[in-house]
Amino acid sequence: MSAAINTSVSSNNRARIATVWLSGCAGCHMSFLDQDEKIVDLAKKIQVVYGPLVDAKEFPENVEVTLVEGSVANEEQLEVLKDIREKTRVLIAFGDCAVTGNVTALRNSWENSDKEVLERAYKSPEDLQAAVPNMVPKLLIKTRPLHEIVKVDFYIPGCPPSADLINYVLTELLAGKIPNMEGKAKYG
Amino acid sequence: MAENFMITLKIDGVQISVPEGTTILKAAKDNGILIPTLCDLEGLTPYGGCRLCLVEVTGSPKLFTACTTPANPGMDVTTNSERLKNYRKIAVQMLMSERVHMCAVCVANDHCELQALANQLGVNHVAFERHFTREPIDSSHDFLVIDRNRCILCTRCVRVCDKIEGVHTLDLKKRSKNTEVIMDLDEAWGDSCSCTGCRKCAKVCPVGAIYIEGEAMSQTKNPDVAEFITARRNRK
Amino acid sequence: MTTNDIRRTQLEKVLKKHNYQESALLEVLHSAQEIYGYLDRNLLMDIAGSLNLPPSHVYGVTTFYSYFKMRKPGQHIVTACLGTACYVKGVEPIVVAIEKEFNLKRGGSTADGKLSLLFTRCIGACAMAPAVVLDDHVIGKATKEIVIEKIKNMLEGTKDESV
Amino acid sequence: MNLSDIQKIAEEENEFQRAYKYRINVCCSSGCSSFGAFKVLKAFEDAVKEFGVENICKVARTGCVGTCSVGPTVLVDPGEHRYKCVTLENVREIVQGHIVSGIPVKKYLHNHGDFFRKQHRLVLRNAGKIDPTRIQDYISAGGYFALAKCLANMTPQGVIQEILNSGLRGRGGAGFPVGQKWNLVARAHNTPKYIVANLDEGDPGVFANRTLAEADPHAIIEGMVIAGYAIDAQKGYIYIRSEYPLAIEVLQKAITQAKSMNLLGDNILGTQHNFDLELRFGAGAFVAGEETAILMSAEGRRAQPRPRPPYPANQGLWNKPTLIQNVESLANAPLIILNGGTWFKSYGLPNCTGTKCFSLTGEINNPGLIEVPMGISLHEIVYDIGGGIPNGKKFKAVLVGGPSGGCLPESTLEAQIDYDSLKNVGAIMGSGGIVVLNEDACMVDTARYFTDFCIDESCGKCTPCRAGLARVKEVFDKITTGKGELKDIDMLEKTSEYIINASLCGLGQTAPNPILTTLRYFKEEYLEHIINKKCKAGTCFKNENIVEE
Repeated sequence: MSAAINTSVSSNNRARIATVWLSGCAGCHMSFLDQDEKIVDLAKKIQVVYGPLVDAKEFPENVEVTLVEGSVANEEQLEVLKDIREKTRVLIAFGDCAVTGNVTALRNSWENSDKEVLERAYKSPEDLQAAVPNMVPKLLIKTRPLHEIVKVDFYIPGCPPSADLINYVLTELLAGKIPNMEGKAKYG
Repeated sequence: MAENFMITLKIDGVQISVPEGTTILKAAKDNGILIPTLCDLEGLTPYGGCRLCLVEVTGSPKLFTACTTPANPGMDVTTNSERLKNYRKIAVQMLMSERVHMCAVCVANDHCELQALANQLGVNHVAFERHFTREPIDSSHDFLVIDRNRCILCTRCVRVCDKIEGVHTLDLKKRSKNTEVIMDLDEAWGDSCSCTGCRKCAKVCPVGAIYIEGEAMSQTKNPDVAEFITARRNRK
Repeated sequence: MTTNDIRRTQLEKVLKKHNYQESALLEVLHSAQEIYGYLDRNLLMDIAGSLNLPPSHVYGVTTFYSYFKMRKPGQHIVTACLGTACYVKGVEPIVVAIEKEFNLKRGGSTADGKLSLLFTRCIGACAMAPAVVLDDHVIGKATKEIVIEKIKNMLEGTKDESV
Repeated sequence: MNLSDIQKIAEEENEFQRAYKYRINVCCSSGCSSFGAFKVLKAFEDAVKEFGVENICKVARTGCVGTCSVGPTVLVDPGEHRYKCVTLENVREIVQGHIVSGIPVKKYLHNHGDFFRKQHRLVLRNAGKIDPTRIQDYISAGGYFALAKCLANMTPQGVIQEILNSGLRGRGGAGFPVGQKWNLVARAHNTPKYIVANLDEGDPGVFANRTLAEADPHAIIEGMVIAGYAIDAQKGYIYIRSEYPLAIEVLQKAITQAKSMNLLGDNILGTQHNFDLELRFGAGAFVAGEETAILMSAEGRRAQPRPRPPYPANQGLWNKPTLIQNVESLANAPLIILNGGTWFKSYGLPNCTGTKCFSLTGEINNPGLIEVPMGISLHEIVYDIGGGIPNGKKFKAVLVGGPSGGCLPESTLEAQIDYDSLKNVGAIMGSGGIVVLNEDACMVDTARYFTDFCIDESCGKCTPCRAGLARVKEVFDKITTGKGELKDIDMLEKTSEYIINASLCGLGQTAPNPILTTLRYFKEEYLEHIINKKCKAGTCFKNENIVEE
């Protein structure tokens, strides 16, 4: 399977890893940081080249692994995800929102939720002047999990996924193995 | 009744003996082999609806539901082939995609049999497009609540209400994917005259569809209640 | 006696004929629908009581079978056959034409309650597909022009002598 | 009543009928009556009186003649002259010409080509010949002789043996040997035993059973009483669709007549055998035709199938041993008893004996009800009996076996009609529906239509059928609205395989057949929809079909 990570392409023998934050609460990123001392070992094998944790403006080329947190809720995210997919070898749906849509997809039960959600967020009965700002990206009719938009190589469910599970998956992949998820991952 | 008449069969290569009339599911369970199921519950009439307990029987091209098929002498049963595992994964995915199953925001999170099964089988995503139903939540009852968006139509509640409590408040309406659990003449639960408020439906619900307001799930869930009451009733 | 009492007496006869047996539920529902036109909640409660069945069971059975109606249908009913032969022979355009012409939706009735548009899965008149039923009268080899004209005649109460 | 009484009735009736030189049979089955057959019948009666020929000409109401597309059809004997599309206006002309002057009125005669030549009418032996509302007609045609023979000269086991010898297989679709089924119920220990005759012909596009009931109800009743004798059952039910009012009326009348002549009820024909018969009505649920669902429905419950075992032969109606048999199978029984199993075997194939009724519809020149020997090829049915495709169009596919049958292309037309051959090409015998499609049909849309049907008709009990078919439908919605992707084909195949293997009952187990056969034989059409976003037939990609999410 293509999911095994190839570390040889990177300069310092460390895998080029990116993390991305779409429609989600950043809880998965928190859990990533929550690996405690294990992150030190991991850091020896990876180099985080893009994400909320580092200061990079553009998504770079030739990324080995991208952990994508959150679902695809608007047109901007749709473009971002497609771009990431092109530049990444192994794309991981990171957490329940990315895997299932989770909380962010609950609006899908309502027709016209793409409009109503924004109105609910920006308009209020108290302030009649309030309006949906026009720089907000257009919401998609439905919020989608990643695999409905692009090919996803690996899934780490959980809200958030436990730090141990994140560590396990990354460690296995870095060792060129395919993680066995039976009985390990947990939705919710 | 020849209830002590024992028969011998093979399950996953292990020779086991069980009393005649035992289902494959029970025979396996009593010998430490757990076959996944969502609709079956000891103490209730077997249903055969969820299709998770399908097993292979050597010599037949067909698959059999372990919960309804009696163990026969000399049977050679396989419960965990790659094909069956794959089918179970598909079944779980179909159930999860059919209605709104978002574990993180579900009252039954961590106490849900569907969630547990998905985890156990390694269903790490749902390949089918998810369906977002929008049935209103009925919380008209004093303390019982039903959220049909989480219902997997296992009918455990219907059967426990009929067979154990004996009032048959619950049943199903309509058919196909429009099937829903109803109270009396499709009334709001609070308006149901026949419901005794016995809570058994909430206790046996494998998911978060029926629950008790203000009560911790850990306290509510008790699927053994059906077996327990049946055993007490049969006490001489 | 009011009409309702007369109907109830008729229903009682049916119940008696079936010995108030639980298993006769479908037959009783058929008769009740014939007598009352449709099955409302009070009627279902009554039947449940008479046959000593749980109301939820009666409701579940009634809604399982598509033949039973729980809403008052229009005065006249157009039933389009959606069987394979009728589908192949093009019943769909006829249905669309009826919807447009009489301003109603499939499964519903016109605002004045005069006409309902319902469906059935095959009436077995496949050799004359497509088939549309006006009240009890089957139109075989139907076209949208013929059907719409016949519906209009039916609504105006003029008897169609050509059949 | 006993055998000699029956013979006496038959003789009297035959003599009565011989008194007439002509017999005008007006087909009054559902098909023809929708074109006003009952009014035509009345017109013939009036016309015969008007011309003063009522003494030499008998006007009779009959069941289906077979050529349903040219109704109302009228058959004048002797000579089997068939008139088509008879209207009130030309009734007098026909009577005057054919009866009064003795010259058939050529311009109204139906040129049916080879429609009847390759048929063998065993089950439909009386269809269109006798008045289904007169038991004397049936008896004069040899009816109830088989029952009398059973009761007088055969043991129950002897009856079963004869059926076994005939090799008759169930006509409801699955093709289980009828004799074996009878044996299973006969050997079951529990009592009482029941018989349920399946007349819940829910397949859209099929009307063979209805026509049989409308044309020859007593054949079904006689078959049931014989089966009752063989398996020691004293009570039977005919489960019939409520959408068949005419068949219900005819059957009800037949039951009353049979009761009044002691052919049903206690001490039938003066013997110890008792058998009572009741009708049970379906209410618009396709799944109720399934073996275990029909039992639920007959008990007045939701028609949800249950897993087998236990099999109905041991635990059926009210958990008692029950024989569930399609009416066509039952109508074969009297013939087999009367003529012997060996005679029956002379029809059809060695491993698949007898004949099968099909309703032949769709884009074909001679639609109607046909009965053909097993082993005939689809080609013969479509081109010889059916007369090919009308309006110079090309043949595209034939749907065999109802909504869960298969869509077969030209290359499979040499396949012969028998349970195994049909299975090999991806179809099933089903309840006997053959629908012909011409070049204008879109196969993707056809598969979508059938999936839609099965979704609506799924009982909702088991996951694969309820949830699985709905997922499949979404894929079809994608493909037919231009959003299809290549991976969807793989998804259709895998999901179909799962639904077939994991579903509880026959509905789910066969529902994906149209999908798999269209994928097998018409894959290029799927690819065209997905890659080129084109539908040659022009059925898909229409605005009204697009389901905007």
